[in-house]
Amino acid sequence: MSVTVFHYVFLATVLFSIGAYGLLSSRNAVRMLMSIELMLNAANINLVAFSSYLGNLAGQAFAAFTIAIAAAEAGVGMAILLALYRNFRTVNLREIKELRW
Amino acid sequence: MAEEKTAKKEEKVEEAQEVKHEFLETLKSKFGEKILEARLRRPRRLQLRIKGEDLYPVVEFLKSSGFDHLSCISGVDYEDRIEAVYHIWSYQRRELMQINAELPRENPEIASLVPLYRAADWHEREAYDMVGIIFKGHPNLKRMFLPESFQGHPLRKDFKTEPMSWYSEGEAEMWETQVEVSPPEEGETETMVLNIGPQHPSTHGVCRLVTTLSGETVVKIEPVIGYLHRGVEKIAEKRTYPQFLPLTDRMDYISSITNNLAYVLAVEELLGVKVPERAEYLRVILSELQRIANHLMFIAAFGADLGAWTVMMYGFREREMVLDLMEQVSGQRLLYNFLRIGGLKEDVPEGWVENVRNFLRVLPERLADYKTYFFNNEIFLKRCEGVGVLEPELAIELGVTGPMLRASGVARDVRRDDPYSIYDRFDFEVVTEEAGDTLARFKVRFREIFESLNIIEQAINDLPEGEVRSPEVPKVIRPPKGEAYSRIESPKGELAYYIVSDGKSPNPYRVKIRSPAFCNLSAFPHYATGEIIPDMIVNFASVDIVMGEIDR
Amino acid sequence: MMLKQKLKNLSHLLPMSVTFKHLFKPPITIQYPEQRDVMKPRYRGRQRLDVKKCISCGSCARACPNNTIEMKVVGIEEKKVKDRIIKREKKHPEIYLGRCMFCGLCVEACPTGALTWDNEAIELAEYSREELFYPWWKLAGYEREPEQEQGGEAQ
Amino acid sequence: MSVGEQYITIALFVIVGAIFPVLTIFVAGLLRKPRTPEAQKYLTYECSVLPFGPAWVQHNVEYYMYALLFVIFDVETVFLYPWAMTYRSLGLFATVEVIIFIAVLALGLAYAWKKGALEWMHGWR
Amino acid sequence: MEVKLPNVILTKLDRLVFDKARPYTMWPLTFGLACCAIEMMATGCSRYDAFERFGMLFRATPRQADLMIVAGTITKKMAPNVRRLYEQMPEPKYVIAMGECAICGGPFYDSYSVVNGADEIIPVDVYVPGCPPRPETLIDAIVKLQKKIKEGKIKR
Amino acid sequence: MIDSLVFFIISAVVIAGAVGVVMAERIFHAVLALALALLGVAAVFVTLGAEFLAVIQVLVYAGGVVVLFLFATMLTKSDLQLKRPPRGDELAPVSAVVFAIVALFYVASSGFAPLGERISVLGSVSGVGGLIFNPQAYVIPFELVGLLLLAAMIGAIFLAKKEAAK
Amino acid sequence: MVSVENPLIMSIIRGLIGVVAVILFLSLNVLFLTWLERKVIARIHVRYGPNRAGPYGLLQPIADMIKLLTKEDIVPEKADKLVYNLAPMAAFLFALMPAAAVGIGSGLIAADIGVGVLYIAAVSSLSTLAILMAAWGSNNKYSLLGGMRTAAQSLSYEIPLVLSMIGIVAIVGSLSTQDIVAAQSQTWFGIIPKWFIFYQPLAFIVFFAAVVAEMGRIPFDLPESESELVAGFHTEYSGMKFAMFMFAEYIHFVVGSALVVTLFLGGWHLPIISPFVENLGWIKYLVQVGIFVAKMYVIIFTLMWVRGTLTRTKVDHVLSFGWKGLLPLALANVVITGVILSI
Ligand code: SF4
Ligand code: SF4
Ligand code: SF4
Repeated sequence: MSVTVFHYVFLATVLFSIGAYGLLSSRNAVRMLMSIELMLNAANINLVAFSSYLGNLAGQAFAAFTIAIAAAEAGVGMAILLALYRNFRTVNLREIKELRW
Repeated sequence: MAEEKTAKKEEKVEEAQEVKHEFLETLKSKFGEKILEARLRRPRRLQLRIKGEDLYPVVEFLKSSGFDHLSCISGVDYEDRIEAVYHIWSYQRRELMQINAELPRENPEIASLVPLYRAADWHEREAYDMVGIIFKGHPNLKRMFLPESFQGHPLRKDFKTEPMSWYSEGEAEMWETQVEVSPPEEGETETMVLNIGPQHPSTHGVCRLVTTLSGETVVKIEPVIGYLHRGVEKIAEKRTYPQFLPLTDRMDYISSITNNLAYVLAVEELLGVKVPERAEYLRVILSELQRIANHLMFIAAFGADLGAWTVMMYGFREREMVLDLMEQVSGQRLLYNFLRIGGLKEDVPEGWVENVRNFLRVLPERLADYKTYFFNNEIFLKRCEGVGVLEPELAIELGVTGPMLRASGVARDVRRDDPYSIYDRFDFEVVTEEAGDTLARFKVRFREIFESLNIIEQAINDLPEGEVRSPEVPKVIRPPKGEAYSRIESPKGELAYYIVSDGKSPNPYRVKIRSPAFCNLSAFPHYATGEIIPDMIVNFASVDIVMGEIDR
Repeated sequence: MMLKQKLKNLSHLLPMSVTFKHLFKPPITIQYPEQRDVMKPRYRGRQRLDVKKCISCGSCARACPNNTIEMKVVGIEEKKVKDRIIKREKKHPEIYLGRCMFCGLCVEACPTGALTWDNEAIELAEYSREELFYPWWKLAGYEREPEQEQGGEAQ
Repeated sequence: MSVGEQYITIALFVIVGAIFPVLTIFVAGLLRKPRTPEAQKYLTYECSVLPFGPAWVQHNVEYYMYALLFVIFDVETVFLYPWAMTYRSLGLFATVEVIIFIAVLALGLAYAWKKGALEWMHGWR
Repeated sequence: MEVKLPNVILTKLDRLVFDKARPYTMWPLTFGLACCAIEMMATGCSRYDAFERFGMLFRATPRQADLMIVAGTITKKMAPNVRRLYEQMPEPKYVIAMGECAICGGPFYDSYSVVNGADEIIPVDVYVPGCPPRPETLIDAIVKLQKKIKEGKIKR
Repeated sequence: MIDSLVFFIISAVVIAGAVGVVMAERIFHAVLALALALLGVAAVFVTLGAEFLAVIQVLVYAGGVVVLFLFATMLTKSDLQLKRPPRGDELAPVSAVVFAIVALFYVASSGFAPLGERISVLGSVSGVGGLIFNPQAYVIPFELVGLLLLAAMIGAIFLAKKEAAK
Repeated sequence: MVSVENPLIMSIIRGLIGVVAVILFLSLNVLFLTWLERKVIARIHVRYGPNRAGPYGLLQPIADMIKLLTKEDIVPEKADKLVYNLAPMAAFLFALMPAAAVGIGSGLIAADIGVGVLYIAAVSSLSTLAILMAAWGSNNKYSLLGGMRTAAQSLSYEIPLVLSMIGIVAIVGSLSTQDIVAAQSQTWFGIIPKWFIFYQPLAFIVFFAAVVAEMGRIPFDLPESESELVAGFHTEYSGMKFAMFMFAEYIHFVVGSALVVTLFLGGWHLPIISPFVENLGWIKYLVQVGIFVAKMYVIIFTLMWVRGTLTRTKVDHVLSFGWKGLLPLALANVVITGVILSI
């Protein structure tokens, strides 16, 4: 048995589902952001796997862009989170929802 | 500019000799019956005796007429009454006012002076702790050295101490000091209470600083002291006058000669003994050597706090030279016990003066290295410049003395303002810096080393031959009834011993030590808040504290 | 900007030169257990007792601020004073070094110079508190306690 | 084998690097004598006083600012490496691109500088 | 991680190897109480260089220290803290009582707030008389402590 | 054979990390699990020959973003406020979902050919560089990334700045 | 000897040899360094330094190791046990990994991967993680403050460090440390070496400062800011776990100096000598390693000397120096290099 692109896609899917589950199930905003990172990573695995599979580096270039964007997303996300925490003294999004929205 | 000022003051003093009585007269006429007694004890020492309840208006008047430096507050328990004794110095008049306020023993309550002098804060807490005087209106009247749960006030005459104080398990709990942590304030960031000390590399002993941090910014500092409270003032009452002398060494153990000197001067004042010339000169030489040793130690410890162990090593190396000189004279390296009431223990050994001359030659060469090292060191300068600025007005109000005060640009030096021993014969500069920051405090001490060298040189050149111990001193020392307050300029600031003799026993009735570091430390929280932890550490180092003297 | 940075770095070199200079200086360390500093003549290392000179007066014990000295009765001494033989206890000081603060008041108080300082005694550390007790014979430099009656007759 | 030979070594480094400390700490555990129980041994060290107050408290945002700037500039740096490797084949055009890229981020740095995000504490109050 | 070698082997190993190495790396705790601490610092500085020569490095935290030099007066207020520091040091640990205050309270033996000796609260291995002890005397104590460790006389 | 072994080990690490992110009781542990997952993904990239991406992954993600998360955790005290409920009841749905997906893909997998021969993987740094900086390819996205980073920086500083103004 | 032919097993064996060699090299150097550091500092202090354990105190590090090995290991009861125990291991792992891609002679490298220096930068940035873990896991105020500071510091200096290497990478056109050293083998007139310190002086200054900060040594020794935060992030660690942190710190020291030598000081090349030994077989390797180690120790000595001299900086100065001083310099260096090379 050798490793095929299927394996990678499969891994990516599992990763994505776990991320999705985390995003939906958790109340903690930090954990939600982390779940998003997991999902982005799953996407990256796919990109790179197909890039290798198709012998085209474009996938890798895009993965690099994704990483850059993910980093920016995490940075801004955290900043928003800190702002929320400052105002509501909690990072529990449900609580925050009840409080103001 | 500074010289002009002092020259003017010189004149003023001349006047003061005449006017002084006048001031007491004004007091008498103003307060009339309230003044029980007003007299001139000796030049520059005024004494008032009043009832406790009249204190506040009298002191208020004193402050408005120029008595601006609250030197010391002591409580004395005279079995039938308790006296709160205030020593207030006037920088302008250059006179010391001693106020004995009589209080009933059952209910020793007196008005707090904190609204007038912020320096009174810690002094009053100490008096409360030790003698049990209750200061009404004090913002934070807690025990200073002992734990809150301690029973009794040690310096009351009826406080019994065990002959040997064994330590029992139950006691541990009582002496364990708790600190209430204030709940985090609502705000951008919560505060965190960080405990620095008593065991911490940069607390120079066993001082404890309870710091409240917001992030890394210090928002509040609460020094907790008393971890080295050895009850010396109580012990003094159990020792004879000469026997207490070695214990004064153990107060400010970095410059023990100055403590000896202050104590000995006070006893000599009580006895009315005149010290031989040679002994006076040697005392000056020794205490200036001691000042050098102290400042070298300060530089060394300061370096260590900044992470420069090399400086510490060099500082100690240079200090060893002083210690060698001291050891040749006294036979000990740190705690000399060399001064005696009425002179010195013995004359200096042969060749010692030559050694001192040699030292005077070598040290400046070594100090040149220090100069290169410190004043070209960007990192060092950056860390100290503008950090912990202490304004001169605040400094005076907080009772800060010594190099710390001079670093804020106030040229006050007991050696010059209120000369003791024979300091009026020497020509030296009172070193000041304008900035008032940590760097200025460092510089003042650094430059004072050179001034001390200068004084030693003058003293050595004039050193007369002769006796070193006065023959007038009786074998058993039993001074007549009276009080004495001897102020000297220790390397850390104004050091004073207040001794009460009852005229009967060979033991002092009460010894109170006004330690400079105690007051300087009380000023520390006022100028160190609002800066970050590393700044606080250098600020703290620049106070130059010695716990033995603070906790006593 | 660049130039300023460079200049900053240059000024740092001066302190560096100070330490570099020291790097080649011979160490000033006295390697104690092997080498030994010359002791100052006045150094107060440990008390030494000259039994011959001691007149049992107890001044030393009285002068001590720490209550460190105890007078030990070592025998009865007979003395001729004006044709009368006075018997009196012969006492020598014993010092608990663990509580002595080496202040020197005892030596100063001794009228005959029996008690002096041994400026060479610096190896004083012990494994237990008891060993720090110096009975008179140890102070006098004897190996062990001499026979009782010897104390008086010796002179 | 898709993994380059060099990466086997790296993998071995990871494995050995993870095992080595575990092993030494384990051996150290073997060599230790049984300890005597002392009541306060496991207390948190607080300069010798009884520990009080929680340590896990909220800190200042300054730290976050540094981490944020770090991430942003990290990404930037990472994009500069491919350029450094390939500028020969790409020529001046790529260099201009990169300079524009750097300029854009330098703008960000200047903004952060001006806003005091680079100050430790003092710029914030 | 709870596997333990039998004590017999450990003791043998101790005597064979560790007791040879330990005397040279007693790291003292940065811990000064009073006057004696100044002399302790002087002992560590260039003139005597006692600590570095003997392989001793001052550590600020008790977790990394092996040796506690009780240098100074232990007041009753400080006593619980000294005890705690001692307990927070990992074993094996040694204690030197430096100066008469640490031996028995010293000049303050009859004070209301001074503990009469460090051995009332913690076990002490070597006592150094002096007030303060000369650096040589402290070095002597260190040498004697080394001897004691080498001979395996410390049971703790 | 070895190939798949390596792949499965790495996948196990990644998935373990991912599960840790979702399931860990303490947020701090979750962040550490995230670091593990991200490092695993870096290893995945290595097996795919994308070593440049792997390095970026480590540098930006594991070294940067994770630290960002750690700081955020410490700064918001989220750890002490929001512990997860006990795990038992949550593990079940997750494993159900995972198994469902596994089964789904096993069925769907037959359509993919083996990964087969690939392009030369070495030199991927210059390869990616060649693409990014090539005016015919992704120059515009590249500059856009620059702008995006600038925007992110300004936005985040602005958000944090408001706090200080208070 | 089942299948020596199997390339996989061969490469595993080769890899293992590499790992063991690197660990040995590092351990020896670390042990020696701890001794040397104490000696050098002692001489600056005009004293002797350790001289009781073995001749000249050379056995001192070994005695220290043995002691730490048998020390009790205390886990504070309030600590986050998992994180607390993992942190020293992580610290060691992340300190060891960069060493894989540093060569000490031509071909004498454990893993000559294509992304060489970038890999080193990436992996060493992970040690921030270990520090934060230790800080958090100890649940101690000093650790936490110390760890946050350390993390902020190493983050801040990571960027200038990585940026300052770009110039060299652009000149060489490769990320491999082997290629970088090879590019510095030439000389002008046979004596002046073509080292990158002459091509990229600005980068050298930035890199050197950044590397010192990453190593956490004076004047940037916030991690060990003894006079403020007791012992920083490893306040609560004792015994072998503490030893791991120390080990990691000294590995950083060695690897950092080796990196400076590799990138800017011509690695194992020395004018005049190097060409002669080219054909001497295995002696060549000895000489190369000798040259490399000698250069490394020059750097190490300089750093010790600096440590013996300077005071500690304040955390805000450290950070603003990184962001306002080094970062703009590094960016400028990239632009200048880019322009010069492209024209
Ligand atoms: S030296 Fe002082 S303390 Fe010691 S026995 Fe003599 S008088 Fe007592
Ligand atoms: S030693 Fe001196 S003072 Fe003491 S009893 Fe003998 S003679 Fe008297
Ligand atoms: S023994 Fe003497 S020197 Fe030491 S602390 Fe006590 S009083 Fe001070």
